[in-house]
Formats: sequence, structure tokens, C-alpha cells
Amino acid sequence: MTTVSDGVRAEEILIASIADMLDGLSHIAVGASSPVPGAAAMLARARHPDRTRVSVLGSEDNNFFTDGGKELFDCAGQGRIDAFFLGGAQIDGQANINLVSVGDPDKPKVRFPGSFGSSYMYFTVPRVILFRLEHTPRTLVEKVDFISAPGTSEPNIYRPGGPYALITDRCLFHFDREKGRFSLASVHPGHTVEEIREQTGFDYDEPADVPETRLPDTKTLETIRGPVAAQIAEIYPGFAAEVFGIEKAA
Amino acid sequence: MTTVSDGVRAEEILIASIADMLDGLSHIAVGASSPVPGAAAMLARARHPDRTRVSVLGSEDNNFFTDGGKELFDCAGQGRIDAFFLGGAQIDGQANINLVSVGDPDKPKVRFPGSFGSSYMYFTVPRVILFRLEHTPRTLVEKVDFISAPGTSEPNIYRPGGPYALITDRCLFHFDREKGRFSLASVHPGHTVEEIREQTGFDYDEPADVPETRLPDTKTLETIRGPVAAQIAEIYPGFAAEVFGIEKAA
Amino acid sequence: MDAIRLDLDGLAARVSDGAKIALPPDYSYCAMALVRAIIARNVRDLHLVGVPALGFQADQLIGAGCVGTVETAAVTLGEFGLAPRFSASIKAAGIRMLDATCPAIHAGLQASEKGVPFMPLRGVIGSDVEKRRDDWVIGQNPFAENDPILMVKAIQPDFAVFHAPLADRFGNVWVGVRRELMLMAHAAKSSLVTVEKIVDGNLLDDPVRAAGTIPGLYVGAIAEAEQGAWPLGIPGGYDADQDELARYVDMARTEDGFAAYMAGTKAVAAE
Amino acid sequence: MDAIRLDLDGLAARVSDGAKIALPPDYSYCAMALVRAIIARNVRDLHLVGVPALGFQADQLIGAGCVGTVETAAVTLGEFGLAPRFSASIKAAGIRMLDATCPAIHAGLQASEKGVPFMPLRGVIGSDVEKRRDDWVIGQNPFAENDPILMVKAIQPDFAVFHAPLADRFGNVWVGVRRELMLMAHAAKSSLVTVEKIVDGNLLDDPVRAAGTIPGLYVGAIAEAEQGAWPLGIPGGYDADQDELARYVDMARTEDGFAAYMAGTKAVAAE
Repeated sequence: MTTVSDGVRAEEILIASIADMLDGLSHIAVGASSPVPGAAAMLARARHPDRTRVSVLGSEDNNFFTDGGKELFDCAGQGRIDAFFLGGAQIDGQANINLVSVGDPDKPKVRFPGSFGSSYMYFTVPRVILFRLEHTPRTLVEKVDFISAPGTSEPNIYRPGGPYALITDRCLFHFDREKGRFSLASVHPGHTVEEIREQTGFDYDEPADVPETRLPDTKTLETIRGPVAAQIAEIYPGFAAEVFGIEKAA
Repeated sequence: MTTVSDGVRAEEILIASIADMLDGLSHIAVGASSPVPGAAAMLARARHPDRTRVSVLGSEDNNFFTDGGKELFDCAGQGRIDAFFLGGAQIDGQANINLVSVGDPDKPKVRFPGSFGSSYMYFTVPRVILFRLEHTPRTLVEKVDFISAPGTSEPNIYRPGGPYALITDRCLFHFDREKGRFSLASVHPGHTVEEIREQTGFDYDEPADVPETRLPDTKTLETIRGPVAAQIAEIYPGFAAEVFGIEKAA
Repeated sequence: MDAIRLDLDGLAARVSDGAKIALPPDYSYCAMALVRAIIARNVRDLHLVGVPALGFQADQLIGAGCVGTVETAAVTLGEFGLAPRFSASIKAAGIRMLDATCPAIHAGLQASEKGVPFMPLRGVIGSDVEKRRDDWVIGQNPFAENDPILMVKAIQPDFAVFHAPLADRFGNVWVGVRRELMLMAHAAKSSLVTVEKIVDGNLLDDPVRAAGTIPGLYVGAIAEAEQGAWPLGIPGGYDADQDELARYVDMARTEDGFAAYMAGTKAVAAE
Repeated sequence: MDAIRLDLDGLAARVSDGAKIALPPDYSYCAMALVRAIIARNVRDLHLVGVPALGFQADQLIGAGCVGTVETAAVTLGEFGLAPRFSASIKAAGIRMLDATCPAIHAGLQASEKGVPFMPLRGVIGSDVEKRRDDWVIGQNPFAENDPILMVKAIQPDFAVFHAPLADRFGNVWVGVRRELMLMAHAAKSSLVTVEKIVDGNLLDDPVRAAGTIPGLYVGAIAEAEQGAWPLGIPGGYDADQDELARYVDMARTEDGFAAYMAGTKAVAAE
């Protein structure tokens, strides 16, 4: 991604948009390999340093767990994690996500790493934000080939958590848990409503007027490029070097 | 207790008798406030230093648990504890033990501390040795007033563990799990078969010939009075001072 | 994020009537100074959870009339014998007693730690401990035929209340191998912790120290309380004050003696 | 009691065909040198349990034909992408795949740690992960009406196989905050552990060190293996050898390339 307007990079728009959805939360957890959500969480923390905790798996500076691999999940089960991020090789219109395989799972065309903690975190974390940088009919499909974690559940299933939004390189969708459908919330600068419809494999609701995704204000940009960039460089040095041109401190 | 014969103390006879029942086991656990069983476990370890582990709750030198209060019980559940000791304010003829109260539990005449881990360890540890120094009809009763842990269970109840023997200040009983009854195994020096029958509130089997409990041999006595006494002094200094006349090392 | 730092009274003020509080046994790290502050506030109807057994803390809270329910595997003063105010209260049916067994307490807390409504546990079936607990159920092992197994209901304390040698300004609390305190902290809605000393650095920065540290996430508020376990001791720190404990046990044999003891201790603490 | 001390081949010899072995993820402490020794022994039909995910260890064991079943929440080489021999084997239906989710692996191990046949777990219901697992059951919360909950069957590995920075001669192994290794050790019948260094004293004598130490009770045998995680790194120790990992990923794209890589690594190790 590159500069889209007024010297603002696409990643910065995503970071700011996600951070707005995390505002004032107590504890945001970020999985492995998620630099943009990680930066968004750090921006949310920078805005409320006395209220917001962030834990990033794989980080040394931003990971305070001391009870082994299970603690993140126990913590979510206790209701102590307010937001989490999930991706998907495929995501469908009911917000089902697929992290396992394309084709018959017993003899797949493509095999991905696996479901990780998604089958659980999607049920236990109130605000799960889906994040997918490749927005095409190949990734946003009508029906996933394998459900790593379902977007919705029957009413008798214990489920304090679930999908809250889906953000891509083209737009932001909100998810309506009652209807079990996405609705288009905003289109990123440089993209169009028609393009979104064309590049999305599932049906979704679309209001008459779809706003453009807001550009981050000056103060937000300063925070992203200053403290957030420095913090993110510890965990994702490649990302920080590419997007912010900074190196990890020794 | 005092010297009973040939300069051997009653405690030493108990320690040696119990140690014989622990011979060659992998892991013997000892609860709080159990100096005689603790010493017996240490004697068993001294005989097989390369095979036998001992953990003593409340000991610093003989407690290797690092996962909090639950680890002892988890360890028993895993089948990693071969022998354990339990007492009872009351013990009955079916080897039920009562650590809770005498009389109606809702308004008891006497209230004891409580069941501790007995309700679980009695089921999971293969060789539970009951230990009670007051052998009277008041303690060894026909039926306990409260079952902290039952001596036997229905055949469909998962129960790799259970009672193995009952040792008192007067004698040693073995427990037959099939029959659900004690049988008199040996009478300590200075006591009689008739006295046992009189002082026991429950019925039990009695072979035609009941042997006297063996005195520890010279080597055993040396081990008890040497390394075992020194080790036990760390945990039960009062006991070690009284029985062996030694003080805890600084 | 900096921890909320209060004094003993501030911590005690968080414990309202009817709260369910988890307490460690005497040989772990007990917040005796905080217990005295709770007693001083005249809190009522507490539900104590012994993890897994209770001692001096419970006896004093019961004696002071702060307790409605006691859920524990045992109440004992160890070598000092039976707990006098507990025994008196039980005989007078003055408290609701939920007798448990050690691993069932741990299992109930583990259920809350995991965010599940219950935890299976072997053993216990057929005991009066099990028969007298309305909040336990005997279920079936779904992976076998005719294999009954106890299901212990999750125990979620409002507060884990304990002492520790060390905390940092972020509320990270070092408890070492006393992991039952970590389990309590994970399971409780919040933890109220006193410590011998609050240090400035971050305890999690040292990978050896970190392994025995409860993250501040679980800690509601901390207070510095030197000798905060007195008259109990802390493992690896100071020994229990045997004379003071003996004095307590002696005086607490009667209600009046107990009141006199507590009044005296309060006077000492106020000095 | 002194630990059983072996060399790498001695440890590897304990792993027989068909054994169920638990392995940590790449970012924990992986016994890569031991894995190479197991491969060298041509062990067959292993059942790997990823705790909760697998990486280079699994890819090499699978590539070498040692594996019959993979039970894990994921197989990934992290920033190096998909695991080539795993992917090839899955597409050829060459291994039995038991897809799981991280907390279900932990729950299954916790069940074995506790000695219970199953562990309840929230979530997961309605996913294909759950639907495709014959060894999981959807049961009912006995404390509520109409509240289905997943029951994960206990996972008891024959061996927990991992690396660590430090052990002592009693077999006590320090793992620090990497407590998943302790869970693996508790749950498994026995643990086979390589360490950077075996020290003479007792790690449990230091109360700070003890908090992150697995007692020797759970450890079947240990071997000293300096740089035993290579080409992976160990947290707080050495970094991963990125060039070597890249070389592996490049060569392992084909079966022949993989064989050449392993032969070369064997030759290097034999020098």
C-alpha cells in the first residue's frame, strides 16, 4: 500500500479506523503476525494510557502473561479481553471464517496453517474485528469451504463474543449479529462503492449514502508516527521499517 | 510413648512397620502433622534412594511442587503418588473416615478441622495407610458420624486407590477391599489380642494366630536414628527432640 | 498501566457486605493486616472460600461476626489446634458451613479461571462431603459407559485477598511457587493485595522473577504493608510470631477474650 | 534422586513407533537436535500433539515419514509461511489430520494433568473443527437448562518432548514463563528433555528460580544439548538462525530437496 492522499498512507487510515473501534476498552489482545491491528491497539492505548492494556502475542515488551500458552484463552473466558482480531483465508457473508483449507478438507486444494484459537476467541471476546488485506471474490466468499469459527450461533449457545466489523484494504463493514449480515460502513479513499460490490463474493447491506473512511487527524497521525511506530518496531521490525521508515532499537 | 523392649521405642516400631508397607514404591506423599508416617517414608527412601521419592507437605527440604496447592492432587490423579496417609477423628469397620464432626453435622457436639483432601486422595492413591495413635472404642467406631471419605465404593466408581492398612498404637490391621473389612495383622509388643478386641468399636477378622509386630532390626534402627531422625527434625523439630533427642540444624 | 495504590483502609473499603472472598491457608501468604482492617469496618455476611483450608484469618473474621458462609476443606490453626471462634460458631449454628475437599476448591476455582461453569473431579462420590453439597452434581463421563463423575460448580470469588513479598508499581505481584494465589487471582473478579514492598521497576522484566509473578491485569488494588502477614509469617521471609499466635488462641477461647484480643491488637496497630 | 542422563541418541531411543508426543510451538523451547536424532532412528507412525501449534519440528518429522497423525491448532513456519512437507503430506492424504483449536489442546492436556477423562470448554460448537472431531462430545452444563458445552477428551501424550535453558542433576528443568511446557510435562506419561546446560546444584533451592521449574518427578530422562534448539532460537537465549531456516524452507519445497537438506544437516551434526 502507498500514500493515498495528503501524504497519509493506507496503513495509517486502517490503523486509525480500527483504533476508533477500540476506544476506551480495558484490554485489547493481538495475535501473531498482525502489525496493523497491533498498531491500532497501541494507538488506542496511547489515547487512554490509564485505562487500556494491550497484549501482543510474540512481543516481549507487550506480553505480560505468566501462565503459559493457555492464559490468553483463560483470560478471554474470564471476560478479561474486550477486543481481538481474526483473519481468514476465506470469510463469508455470515462472518464464518476459514483458516484451514480450500476444497475438500480431507484432500484440500490448498491447506492453510489451521484454526489457531479462532474457534474459541470468536465466542468469548465481545468485539472481534476481522482484518483481511486482500479484498477479492476469492477471499470474501459466499460460503467458506471450512468453518474454523462460525459468525453466528443458535440462541442457546453461550456466546458473549463475536464479529464486530470487517476491515479490508478497500472498506469497512459492520456486522449485525441479529441479522447475521455485514453492512458497508465506509469506503477507503481511492475506492468506490461499485468496486466493493464487484470485489465481494457475498451479499451485504448497503445504506443509500456510504461515507468515505475518515482520514486520521493531525494529532492521531503524530501519535501513530511517533510512539506507536516506535512500539510496533519492537514486534514487527519489517513492517515498521517499510511503513514508518524506522528501525527497531537495539 | 516410651521404650517398649530392648531399648526400642514404640514410635520406632511404628516407623519400621509402616516403612515395610512402603518398600520399593516410587513416590510417597505425606500430609501435614504426620511425623511417624513422615519418618516411615524417609526410612523407605533411605532403603531405596534411587527409586523412592518422598514429598512432605509443609517441608522445605522435602517438597518439590511448583504448581501451587493443586499439584499434590493433580499428581495423585495422574497416578504419580503410590502411597499416602490419612487419619480420622473416627474410623469405622468399613474403613470410612470422619474428619469433620461428632453428632449431627449441622449442630455437632465436636467439630474437627474438616476433610482436607481425604475425600479425593482415598480414591486416587493406591496405598492409603490409615494412622491413628488413639486406639479406643471412641475413635475406632462401628459407624462414623460423618463420612469424609468412604472406605469402599460401588464397582462402577472409578477408584484406583483406597485403604491398605490401619496402624494404631496397639496393632496393625490390614484392609480387605473385596470383603470391605479389616483383619488383625499383628499386635505391637506389650499389647494383647484380647485388649485389641476390647478397645475396638468395630468388628474385624482375626486369624487363629496373630503374630507380634516385629521389632526393627539393627540396621533399620541405625537408619531411623541416624539419617531419618536428622531429616525429620527439619519438619517436626518437636517430635525429633522428644523421640530422638536431636535438634533441628540451623 | 500504573496500579491503584491504596492504604489498608482503602483496600478494606472495597469489600462490601456479602462479598465472596478467597483466602489462602496460613502457610501461604496471608494478608492478616488487611483482615484486621476489614474487621474494623464491621463488614457483614462475608462468604469465605478457603484455598483450600482456612486458619487464623477465618477465625478472626468469624469471631468478629463478619462471616455468613464458610466454604473450605478445613479450618485449622495447625499446631495450635482447633480454631476456637470457628468451633464455637459451628456449634451455635451461627454460620452456614459448606464442607469441601481441597481438590474440589481448586477445581471450582479452575473452572472460573477457564470461564467454564463446572469442572469434573475424580473421587469424592459417596462421601458426606459430596452428599451435603447442593451445588455439586454427579454427572457421567461422556467418553465411557456407566462412569459417574463429580461436577464441581465454578467458584468465582468477588475478591482474592492475599499478601505477597513484592509488587511493582504496575501492580504485578510476585508469589513464587505459591501458585494457588495466582489461581485465586485468575478466578476472582478482582484481587486485593498487600505486599511487604512495592518496587519501582517492572517485575516482569526479569525472566526468572516473571515466572512467579501475577500480572497487574488481575489486581484491583495494592497496598504496602510491612509485616502484613503478622502474626503469621511468610515463607522465605519472616517466621510466624508463635507467642502472639499462642496468646490469640488462649484469649479466643471465649467470646470476651476474643473481643479483648482484637481490641488490643487494634490499639497496637493504631500506635 | 539423580536424573537419568542420556545422550541425544539415548533419549531418541525411548521414542518407539506409534508414540504420542507433545511438542511446543517454534517460539517456545523446541528440542530440534532431539528431533533430528528421532528422525535418524527412522521412527514410524508418531502421533504429534502441537501445544498448541507446530512448526519446523513437525515439518521435518513429517517430511522424514515419521508421522502418522497430527493433532494441532495449526502448523506454521511463521514469517517463513506454510510448512512445505506438512502441506504436501496433507494434499496427498499421507497423514491423519486432527484439526483442533489452541484452548482445546490446552484443555485436553489439563484433563490429563488433573486425572479426569475430559475438560469442558466454551466456544467451538458449530465449527467444522468440532464437527470433524469424533473424539469430542457436546454435553450439557449440569448447572443450567439447555446450555450445550463442548467436552474435550483428555490428551495424554506418551512423551512431552522439549528443550530448556537449564536443568540440574536431579532432573529439575527450568522453563520460566513457558508454562505450556510444564502443562505438557504434567499431562504426559513422561518427559524427554534436552537442555543447554545441566548444573550441579538444585534449582528448587532458589525460591525465585523454583517458580519456573518443572520438578524431576515428571522428567523421564535428560540430555545436555548446547544450541539444542538450533536452527530455532530460545527466548532469552540465542536468536533463531534465519539463514538456516530460510535454507530449509527453500530446499523442503520438494521431497528430494528435503532429503538433501536432512542428509546435509546430519552430516554437519556428525562432524
